[in-house]
Amino acid sequence: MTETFSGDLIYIAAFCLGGLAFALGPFIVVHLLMARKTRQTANKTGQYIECGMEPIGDAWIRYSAIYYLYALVFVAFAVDVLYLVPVALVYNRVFVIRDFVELVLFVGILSLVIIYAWRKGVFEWKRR
Amino acid sequence: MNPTLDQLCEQFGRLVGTVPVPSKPPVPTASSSVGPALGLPVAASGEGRVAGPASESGAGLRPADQAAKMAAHPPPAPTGPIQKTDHAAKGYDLDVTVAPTQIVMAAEIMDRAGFGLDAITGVDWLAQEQMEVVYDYFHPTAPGRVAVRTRVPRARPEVPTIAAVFPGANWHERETHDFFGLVFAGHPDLSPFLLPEDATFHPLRKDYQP
Amino acid sequence: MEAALDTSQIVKFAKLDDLLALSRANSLWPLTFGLACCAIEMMAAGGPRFDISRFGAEVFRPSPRQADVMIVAGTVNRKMAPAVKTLYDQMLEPKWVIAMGNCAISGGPFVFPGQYAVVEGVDKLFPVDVFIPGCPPRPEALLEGIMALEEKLTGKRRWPVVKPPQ
Amino acid sequence: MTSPADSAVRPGVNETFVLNLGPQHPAAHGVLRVKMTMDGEYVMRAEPVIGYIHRMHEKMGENRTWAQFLPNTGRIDYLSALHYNHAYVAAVERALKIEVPRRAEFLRVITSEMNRISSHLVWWSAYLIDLGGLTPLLYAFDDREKLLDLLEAVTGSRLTYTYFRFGGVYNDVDEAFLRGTRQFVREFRPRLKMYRDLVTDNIILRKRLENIGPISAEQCRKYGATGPVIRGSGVAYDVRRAEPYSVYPELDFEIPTRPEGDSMARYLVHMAELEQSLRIIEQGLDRLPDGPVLGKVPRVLRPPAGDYCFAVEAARGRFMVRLVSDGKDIPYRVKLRTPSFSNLSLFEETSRGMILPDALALMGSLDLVIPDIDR
Repeated sequence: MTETFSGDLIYIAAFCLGGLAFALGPFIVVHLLMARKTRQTANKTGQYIECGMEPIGDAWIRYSAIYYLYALVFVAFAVDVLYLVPVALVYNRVFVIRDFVELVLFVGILSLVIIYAWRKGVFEWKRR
Repeated sequence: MNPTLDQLCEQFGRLVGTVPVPSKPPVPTASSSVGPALGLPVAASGEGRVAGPASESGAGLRPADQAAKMAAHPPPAPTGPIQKTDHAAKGYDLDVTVAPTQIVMAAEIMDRAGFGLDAITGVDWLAQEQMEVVYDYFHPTAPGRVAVRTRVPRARPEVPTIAAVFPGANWHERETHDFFGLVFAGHPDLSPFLLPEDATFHPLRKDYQP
Repeated sequence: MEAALDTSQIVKFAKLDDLLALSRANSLWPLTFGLACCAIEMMAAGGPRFDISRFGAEVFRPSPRQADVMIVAGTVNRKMAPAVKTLYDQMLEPKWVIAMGNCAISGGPFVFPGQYAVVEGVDKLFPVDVFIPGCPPRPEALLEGIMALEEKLTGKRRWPVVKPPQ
Repeated sequence: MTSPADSAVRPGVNETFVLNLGPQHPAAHGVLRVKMTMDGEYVMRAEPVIGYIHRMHEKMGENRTWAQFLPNTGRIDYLSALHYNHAYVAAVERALKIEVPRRAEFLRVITSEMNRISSHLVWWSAYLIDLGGLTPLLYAFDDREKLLDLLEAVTGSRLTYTYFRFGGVYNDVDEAFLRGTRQFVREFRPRLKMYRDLVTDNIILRKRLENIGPISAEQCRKYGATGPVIRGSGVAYDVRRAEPYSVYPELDFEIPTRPEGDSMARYLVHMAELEQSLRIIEQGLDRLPDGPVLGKVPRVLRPPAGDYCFAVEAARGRFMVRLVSDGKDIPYRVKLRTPSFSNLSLFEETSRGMILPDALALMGSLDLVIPDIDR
């Protein structure tokens, strides 16, 4: 029992390491390959707006909540797709009408987000 | 609403008639040379740049009454404040010289007649110690091009703004101020326009040293 | 035992830098920095006939953060100079500059005694790698400029240089 | 970091912020900077700041002889360089009363209209890139290259032409140019139909442009906006008809106008002008007379003292040159009245209250060339 148990641990460790490597890998590779000497670092990171002009005013201001709502609609559907990926893998192995109904129910409930956002006028960027 | 040149001459005549035009070369008293008594420059057919139909139909477009007055008057000596010029020779039909204070009234006459502002040109006459400002007007639906000009002393180049009558003049005046230092009294914002924000020089003046 | 496999055709050893230089040379992402007439010729180079994508350079990035080469196509004047300098600073290393057109090289037709507005040459603001003369230079000249930049990067020239007939 | 000077901080409502549609921006068509005071996505005040590509054309006019200023005219609005050549050359001819042979006049009209087509094609591709469509550029530039080959064979350059001379044109056209132009006109018409099916009738474009940025005819007159902007608002003002020049009175073509005055109207006016230019080119080719292409011109040009204007219908609108001469061989003052300068001046008033993408759609429909504004 113990070796099967340690076998599973190896699996989990492998996946964690893979995830970590996938996340930190680019930083390491870039650090190795980037050009050492450089010609110009006057105010390289000093300015975040890239149109060549000094930004006017402060960025820390209260702007309308619609930006936030817009982002929420995106997050809702990102999670929605997240759950649909494993379903898609096993969906057509053996077809049972129940799976289809569950799927429609799941997507239907999540599409209520769109109706809510539509009613609240998020898509027309109404000014309040 | 389309004005004929003669109606414009009337209105400018009344306008100019009120205040004798100060500077310009010795101008005969306003009353004598104003109004329709002006001889019409003959739209000489042959002399137009393109022989043949082009200038004929060009003249045909002019108001019919002008064709009627084809009396062979020699073009008047360029002294009167209001002259009708031949479009084929000069590029505009009416040339009016007004005092700097009457610019806004002239602009209102043009606005009522339905003209649009074409350009504001500054000319720096260094030799005569004067600056000339020429306002060009075109009409979107009727033929006729009018040039209203005025002269201001170079020491104190000051002209009232017509941004209230023609909002489009706002930018033209800012640009003329940039190049010549002409102050348009009453202009909302005469800051440098085509020149860098901190520019204090006026490059198109004849005595400009880089 | 079949004959010993001659691996020199299959395996080539190169320094990592050469490999990097080759990959950078073949994917130069230009910064859309069209100022004046040369910008239209730069667009024509991006068009179907001259097809700058044969050199991997058709991805015109508007943001300096994502661009490799800044093609200064047009006149830089004194009011614009600080903005051009800021954009150059914001580009990530390794970066290069192509000065396209006489205006970017030396102020071009707008240099005369008493001129008050044009910066006479972009190399007064930052180092320039390739100069492309012309007013405006033809799109082929821009492609030749990109090939010259590639040669500067990898040391090898992709196509034989076309010699004018003697 | 201070909050923006003119930020309207109303209690309980979001603060406004100032967005720099800076000199370096894909939709700026060059180096136009627009300081947009924004309330969320809505534009409260869009103030264009220009001068980033001011190249002193008018100052150069005052220290070059009359002939040396010719190459400058091709670099003011490089997309319709031949119209600008025409205005300057014809203004000096008007001052010196130089006769231009009829064949040269016809060549001027034919090449100018070809230049108008190439300018509208660049406008069309740049405008659709602003709206998000990237492929029309490839179609438009494909046709434009054919046009540029023809013009290059005659004028010698692709973009900044200096083809017109005082008294005529630089060199005569040969048989290959005439055959090539007829072939181009024949092949371009079906392409125009394809553009219409692909883009003009596209529902996305309709939704993006219809009743966006309405401009009234009165507003055009007040700001002096001309060209497709005033024709899009229902006024048939075209310098070729209002102040006829060259041989335009002999050619019959309509002035396309649209009553609505929104961005879609300006778009449709542009597309209709392409067809009219094709008609003019065809008529010009049919009636091209024989004869010299350069009239008699005095050795040294000294126009009599005075001021002369000449206006032409450039691709973007009314371009007028006002020359002031004091009898010397160097102009005393050259004033260039460019269409984009006035067309842009009504952007601030029209874009108030629009959302940002619509303001960009409006700016694209004004067909701006920034060196034309800054000169």
